[in-house]
Amino acid sequence: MSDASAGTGFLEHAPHFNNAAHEKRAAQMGMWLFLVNEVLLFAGLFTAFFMYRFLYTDTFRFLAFAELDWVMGTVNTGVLLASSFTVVLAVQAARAHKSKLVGIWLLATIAFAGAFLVIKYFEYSHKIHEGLLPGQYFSYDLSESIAKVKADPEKMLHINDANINLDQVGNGAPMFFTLYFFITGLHGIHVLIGMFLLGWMAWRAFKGEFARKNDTPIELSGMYWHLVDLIWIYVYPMLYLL
Amino acid sequence: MNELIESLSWMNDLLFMAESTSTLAPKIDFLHWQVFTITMLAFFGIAAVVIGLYIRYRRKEDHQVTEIFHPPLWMEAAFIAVPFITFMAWFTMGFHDFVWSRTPPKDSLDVYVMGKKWMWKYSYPDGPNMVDTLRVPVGRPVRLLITSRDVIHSFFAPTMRIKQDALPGRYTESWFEATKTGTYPIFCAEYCGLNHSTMIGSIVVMPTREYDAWMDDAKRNTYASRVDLGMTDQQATMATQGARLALEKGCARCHSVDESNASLPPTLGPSWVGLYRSERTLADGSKVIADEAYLTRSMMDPMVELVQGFPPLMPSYQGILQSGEAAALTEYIKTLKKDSPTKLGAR
Amino acid sequence: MSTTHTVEDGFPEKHFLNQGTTFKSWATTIDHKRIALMYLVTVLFTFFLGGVFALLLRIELLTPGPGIMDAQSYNRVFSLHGIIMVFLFMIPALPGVFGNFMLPLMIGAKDVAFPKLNLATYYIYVTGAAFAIWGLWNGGVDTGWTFYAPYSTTTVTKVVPVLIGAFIVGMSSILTGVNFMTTVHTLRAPGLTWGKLPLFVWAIYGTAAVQVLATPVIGLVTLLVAAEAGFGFGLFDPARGGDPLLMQHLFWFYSHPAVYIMILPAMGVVSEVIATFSRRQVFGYKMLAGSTLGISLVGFFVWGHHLFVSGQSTFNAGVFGVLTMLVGVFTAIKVFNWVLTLYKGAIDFKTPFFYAMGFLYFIIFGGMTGIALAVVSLDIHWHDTYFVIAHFHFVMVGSVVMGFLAALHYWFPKMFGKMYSDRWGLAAGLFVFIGFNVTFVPQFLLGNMGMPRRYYQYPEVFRTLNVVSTAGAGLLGFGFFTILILLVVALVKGKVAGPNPWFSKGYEWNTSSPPDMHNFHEVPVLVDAPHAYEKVPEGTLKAEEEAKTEAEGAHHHV
Amino acid sequence: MTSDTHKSHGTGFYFGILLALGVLTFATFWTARHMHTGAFHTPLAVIIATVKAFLVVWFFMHLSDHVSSNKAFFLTSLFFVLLMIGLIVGDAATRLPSANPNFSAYKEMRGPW
Repeated sequence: MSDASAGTGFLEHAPHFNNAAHEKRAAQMGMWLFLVNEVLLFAGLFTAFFMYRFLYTDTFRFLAFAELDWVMGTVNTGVLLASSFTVVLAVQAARAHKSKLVGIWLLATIAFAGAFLVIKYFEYSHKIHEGLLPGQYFSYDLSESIAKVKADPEKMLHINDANINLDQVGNGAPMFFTLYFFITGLHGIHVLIGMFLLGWMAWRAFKGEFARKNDTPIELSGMYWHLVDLIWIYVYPMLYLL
Repeated sequence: MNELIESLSWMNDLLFMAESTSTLAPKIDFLHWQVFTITMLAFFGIAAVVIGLYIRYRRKEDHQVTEIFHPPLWMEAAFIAVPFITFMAWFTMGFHDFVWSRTPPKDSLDVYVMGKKWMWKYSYPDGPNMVDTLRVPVGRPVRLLITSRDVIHSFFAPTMRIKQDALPGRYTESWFEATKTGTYPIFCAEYCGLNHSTMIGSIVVMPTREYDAWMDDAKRNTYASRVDLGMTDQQATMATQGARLALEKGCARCHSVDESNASLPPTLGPSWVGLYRSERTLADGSKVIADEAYLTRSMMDPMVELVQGFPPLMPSYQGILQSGEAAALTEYIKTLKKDSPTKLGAR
Repeated sequence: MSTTHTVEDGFPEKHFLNQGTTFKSWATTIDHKRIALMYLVTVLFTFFLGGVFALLLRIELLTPGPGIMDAQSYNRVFSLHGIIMVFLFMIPALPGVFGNFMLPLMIGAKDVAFPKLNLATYYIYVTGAAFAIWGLWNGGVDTGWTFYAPYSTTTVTKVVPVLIGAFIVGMSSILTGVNFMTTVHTLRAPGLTWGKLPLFVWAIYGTAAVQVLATPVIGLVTLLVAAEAGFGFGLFDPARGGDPLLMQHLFWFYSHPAVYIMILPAMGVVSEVIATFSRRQVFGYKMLAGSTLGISLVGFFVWGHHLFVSGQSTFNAGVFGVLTMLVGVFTAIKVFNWVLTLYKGAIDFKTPFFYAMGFLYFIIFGGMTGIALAVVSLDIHWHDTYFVIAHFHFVMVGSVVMGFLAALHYWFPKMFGKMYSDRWGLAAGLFVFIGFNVTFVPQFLLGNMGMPRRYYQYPEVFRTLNVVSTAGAGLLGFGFFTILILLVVALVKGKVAGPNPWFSKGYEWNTSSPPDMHNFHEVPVLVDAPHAYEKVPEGTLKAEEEAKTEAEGAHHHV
Repeated sequence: MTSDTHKSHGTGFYFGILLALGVLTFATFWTARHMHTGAFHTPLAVIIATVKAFLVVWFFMHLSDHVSSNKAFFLTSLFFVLLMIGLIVGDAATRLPSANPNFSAYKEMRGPW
């Protein structure tokens, strides 16, 4: 065992690694590979979305415009971006071995995540209330919604500009909400997992664990959280804007 | 070429191939023989090399030191090129035949096929409905429009070398031209539940005259044993069913079905007479052939492919027409030809 | 392990098997070798289970009409056979057992990159397997292992627990892939560059990449189908505007590359075995390593060849048809290189070598029939017939199980330090080989005749060939049973193998058999390429070293 | 881990990235809803999302500091995402029209064959 390049040798590491830097490199790589798998997991759903969007173009575009709340979607995007920022600061604090600070930034992140879920809750309950539900549970009268849009010249401006054929709207509407709930639901589960992960890290941080030890756990959970943000960056325009 | 295939037909017996009874079968068999022969040659070649090398280079001592041998470049290139060229040649031939097998000739006889747990139902546009037994004339291309009522089935006629999955709620196509009279099996090749293995039908290939006689007979007499297809009345052929539907659902209010009577005012929608397979110019200037798919789409989504010069008035019949009814209407439209005014459903 | 063997015999006093013999020392071990053995026991059990169901199927098919079971049971049994063999045996078998055991030894590492995760993947796998088997026991499923919608979403059988089991097993597979890829990247011993990696390591690396990239998609599909079956969201339901073909696309996006999860490690094993037993570096190392990566990459582009007659577009059929040919080209490259490795070699025809040659036979026929199936027009006739069954059993049972057996016989002395009887090994191998051919060659012919797969009853014309096939299955089962007895006998009273019974220059033979708990007593420095048996031009320093190691090797001569 | 192994960017830098992300989010929204870009707004939204994703991956996730294999892994995953979406949606676009849901707003599009 050739031991340790200077400067990092004092850190603990598992016996099958040469030194802590070596171990950290492996951990980062493992995490990236895990994230690759997460990307492919969502890609399956994205494929389904694009396939049905291709088949039911007008419906999907109309529903994205008229039935999804762009305000909530945009606010949620902002919330997630901000949470990503606080995680970065936590990682930075961990690198500086300021364990308490790590905990504080992580708590901030969890608060943002909570806000995200609360907004999501309002969005969901509104959809459920209206009957904008997946598959067989869909019970919403689209003709009313179409009439409302037709009556609003400003909205018609967008409809015409986006070339949405209102006569075609209707077929495949339950499918849009199937996909809406699957994509946001799977994403929401990831948010929840992320919250637990960050909560655990925060607990460790307040115990002062990151004052001495290396910052790998924080960095890896941070990467996981960024992935949650990354997925949302695509989900947001896909569902709310296109 | 045909003589060559004929003279090699013993290969089929060697390979236990099903009898070959369609125009597609010799194409597939011929390629199969080539693939088989080359595979066997390759295998015996490789086996001979392996055995030869084993005899020549057996180990003499436990720690024997061997000679260095670097592969020459041509050899590496050959390892890539030979299989690549062979496989691509096979693919090209195969894909050529595949496209051919996917392109039904224009004059083919249409039969609607529906898979249902666990039986096959056939519906002749201007004739009877049949269960399990499909009757076709020899020497005439038959196009199958295949659908399913419940889960995925697969229409498989081994002697015709055709197979096509039946998807619920939509139509897929296949076609064949029988070359021999006789009775041949039909299997379901896609697992569909409990009695999947008994979902067996048969194709009866008849001489043309016999077939015509049978068809005339079938048109005249309604079969007592006729079973509800879920597409039509028990008593009606698809076209007469379509004619009735055209009146019931109000199609004929806007679409002319009879142009022989010049005293009638022009209709709101395009005339149905001579519509089938004609080229339509759409509102956006593009052109489309009015085939089954187009007609069905126009019933369900009339505004998407609106014909030039007509007002956007027609409502969607989505949910109003069952899929079988749409097929019946389509068949009715197909009977309306310019030169021969139909007796059916005149206003 | 009996302790009568002495260090002088070449049997180490302390090794990973006797460092702690309590149940807890096994259940909580993070040693890759022990985890590998736990995998070995588990996959042998699932293989046995799947094999029993296969025999039941073959017995049922002896007669054209109903035999020992009714149609519903038959449908469940073939689903059981498929699900157990694919998800619980084939996918974890080679990476889980031999990947785990050999990968660190071959790259001169003390363990895999994440030992705790490694143990976790084993338990996740066991949990998933338990879930699936529980579901299969409690009513079972009758969908086949492919779970095609809308049949799987409307069947009355309980698909949900089985799907969740498959999802969990998939997670285990992903994490194994993550672990192995990281291991290869970060834990190679000093001197071991990418250009010198043993081909088995390349194969495991290619496999791991497929596991990471493809498995999440099957995870998603199982979840979606389960949700669909449970709640009717209509994602694949044509009545609600869904597209059943989408399910097939997503399913095969995983399940075709999954074939390469199974076959690539077997190819790696064969590369090692052929090199050792002909005392040559594999011919065309770069081509073999390159074609491994080529297969794992191109393996992703070919899934559509399962959908040629399903209603997929003709255009897509063409694209997938061409791309499928490329897999054939890569496989052909491998076959040529393996064969030419024998050239100017020093061939020793031992049991592992027999299995490697058996593998070659099966991959030639399995591969060539695969190419034939990918020729689009031929697939019209063969799709979903017994021809396909025979083809993928040639590849998945013939090749993969031959690879598995080659690995088992090749590394058995390394894993347990004991040697089995080579004569009995060859005899058992012959049983398996002949039994396999008698089972599956008639199935090619049945496919030619047009017998569709998953048939409970069949027309009388198919009878003779089915009877032959069943007889072969009996012989095959007998062969496997012989191997089991052979190896158990060897385990109990086999001779001491010594560290390097095959006089191999593969890296894993550098340590004692069975290996030490920490694999190596000191960090190995790997200068020569693995399997460097060849004469080196005279006068170089390397040649002298070579001679020295030769002399040392002679010490271990049994 | 001491700072010498990492390029340390500082809070200000990260805040800058956050601002850029916010601006880009607004840009997606604006181009999609108010700029009347017509058919172009779909690719535009994808491009903007990709730029945002790049910022997050490269700076927030520190991919820029990581070994090149990590970069390769991530790029590979994106390649496979495109492959999957492309070939599957491509199938829907080129298959026999009647093999698609017959009430989809789907116009006949034929492939080269």
